[in-house]
Amino acid sequence: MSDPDIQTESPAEAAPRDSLFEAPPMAEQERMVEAILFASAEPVSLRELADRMPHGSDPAEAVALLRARYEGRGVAVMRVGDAWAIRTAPDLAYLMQKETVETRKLSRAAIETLAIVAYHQPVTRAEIEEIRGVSVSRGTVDQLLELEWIRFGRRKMTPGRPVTFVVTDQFLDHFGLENARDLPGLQDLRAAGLLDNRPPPGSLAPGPATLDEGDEDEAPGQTELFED
Amino acid sequence: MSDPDIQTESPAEAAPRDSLFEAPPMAEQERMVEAILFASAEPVSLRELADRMPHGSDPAEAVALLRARYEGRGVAVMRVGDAWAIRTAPDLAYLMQKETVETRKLSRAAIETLAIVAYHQPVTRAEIEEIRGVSVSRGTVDQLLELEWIRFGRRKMTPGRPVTFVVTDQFLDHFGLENARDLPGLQDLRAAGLLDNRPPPGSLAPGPATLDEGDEDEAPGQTELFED
Amino acid sequence: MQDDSFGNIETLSVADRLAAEALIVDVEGFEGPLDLLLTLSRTQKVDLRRISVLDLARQYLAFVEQAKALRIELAADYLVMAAWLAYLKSRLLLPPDPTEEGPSGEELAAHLAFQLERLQAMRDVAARLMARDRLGRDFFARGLPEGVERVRRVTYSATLLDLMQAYARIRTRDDFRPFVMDRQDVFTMEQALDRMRSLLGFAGQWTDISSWLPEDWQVDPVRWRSATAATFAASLELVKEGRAEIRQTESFSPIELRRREKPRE
Repeated sequence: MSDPDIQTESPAEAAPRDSLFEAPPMAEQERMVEAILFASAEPVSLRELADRMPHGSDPAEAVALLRARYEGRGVAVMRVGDAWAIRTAPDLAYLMQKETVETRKLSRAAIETLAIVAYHQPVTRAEIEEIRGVSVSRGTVDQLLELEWIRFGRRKMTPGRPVTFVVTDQFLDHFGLENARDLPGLQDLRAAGLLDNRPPPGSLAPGPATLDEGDEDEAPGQTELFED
Repeated sequence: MSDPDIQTESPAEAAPRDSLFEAPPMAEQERMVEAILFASAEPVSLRELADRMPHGSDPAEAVALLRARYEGRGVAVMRVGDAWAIRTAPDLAYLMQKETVETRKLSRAAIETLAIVAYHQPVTRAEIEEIRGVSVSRGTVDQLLELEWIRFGRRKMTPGRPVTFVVTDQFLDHFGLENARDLPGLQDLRAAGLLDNRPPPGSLAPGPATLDEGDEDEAPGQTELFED
Repeated sequence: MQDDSFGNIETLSVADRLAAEALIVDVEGFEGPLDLLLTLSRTQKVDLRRISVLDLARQYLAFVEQAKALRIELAADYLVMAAWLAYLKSRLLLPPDPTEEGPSGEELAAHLAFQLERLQAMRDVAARLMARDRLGRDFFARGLPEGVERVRRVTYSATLLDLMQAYARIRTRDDFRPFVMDRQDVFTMEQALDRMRSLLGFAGQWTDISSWLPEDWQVDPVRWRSATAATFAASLELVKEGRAEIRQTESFSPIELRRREKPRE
């Protein structure tokens, strides 16, 4: 909100990068960020902001100023991973019936799987199955992939080099999270050791490996399999 | 900005809609209009705003306040027919374009044609072909015309009254020339070593047709051709 | 056995039977044996870390017995779990055998308690996650987004050096004879046409076109070739215009031209 100070700051900041180009004043950069974020339904990364703004601009600072400006307003500047978006203030949700989109109701299996990916990421399918004690159906993972809430991460450096799953920026955006570290209760879970990868003692505990003969994890599917 | 006020107010908003009902404070109404205009896919009329806002609200005043607040910002509250919308400030429209510039080398045919025009202007297509020893494709001439490096000159007073080509001011600009007469002459070219790779006198110089079979490179390529 | 168990069921009170059936019907709602164990553990109403795994194993085995009694087919993983719990139960009840390798019953029980606690924790955070303000339900994105227009611009680069090299390349081909010099030895079709148009009126008879060449183009072979070609081309042009006729009696014999008395329209 102290624009004048900032304006004197910006030429100095731009100077080392390229003496020929002078970045626009910070107040103007803030306007630019405002226009770009308003125009986009998706979060816009700092990198893309920098690409679209004049050479020498400092989008991070402009975003910070803009965010402060919108404090307490009807829309808010929200961080989503490395990107930024403008979203309506959640307390005004009741005005938005018209905009509300009916989302497909997620199955319990999908919700749990999503939570496990979010809190344990990067996590392999085998690890998800161990935590849930049941094999993960293809449909559950597909649904989450299709929603673009999870995606494939890097392969794990363990035998078989299994693929892992991680949550996406769309996930963060959907649940209004700045980043995956802001997940509710994450610290408590970690402190309680519940996010540790604790292998079963010995090899006697029934692991999901013995269970996953391609059977669906939904209970109805399971019973059907054994019906005749 | 004044969250505490707003929060104490909101339970009142949930109260039944009747004459006893008190409209939310104007700052809150402004927030509401801001959120609705932001999230709506179409411009919103005052009537619709009134329908969606708590009973007793004054959307016209809220819109006016919001509009004033956005004065000079990166986006503006604009009237569209009898409805309202938030739009990018007109002076920032250029941010909604992402320009990617690709630099390509001019084809050999184009640069040769351009050189002939520059040295022999005004010159007809037939003359260019005579000098190059191959026909000049329509695409090559069109490309140079599009680049605005050549343009049509006057027609020649010979049978068929063929059009001529001359170089443009943009051409002079691009190549840093005051006028076409400043082009280095053959003497200069020779002095600069650009003409050194000529065939020894008396040898059977290959005709242009044989030279032009897609050999892309500059002088070195040619010397190779002449070497055996 | 079947009859016996059936008899057993018969002797249960109605309330018990309903309770048992409710549990059985619910089996479809369970997400596997761990989930069932978690549900059963709730009846102990204690912290999951201090749960009695022994009691839990008993409850689970009882459940499986009941399911058998009701002739409910249980999925294999429920039975695997039952077998494992029966084993665990025996390990927990018997005094530890010091010669036996592998984890103790307590360790296995602790891990099972950990698994249950972890599953419960995941359930809890999943619920908290789903209860958050959500995009499209509680907060909203821009309703009228403006797409970013991609403009692709191609610039072509060429330097003065490129230009000069190109020109030098062309001139090299011509063996350095300046272009204007060339023109001195070229008799163009236009020139030939001009000349022939003025002379054609005198050509009432068949005349060898070689006699139409200008005087000073008949000696130098280069100039003669150019003039001959131009004159021939001009002759064809005049024929095309309908102002002259052309003939050649046989290959390599002289080509003759005469004016056409009545020009074609």
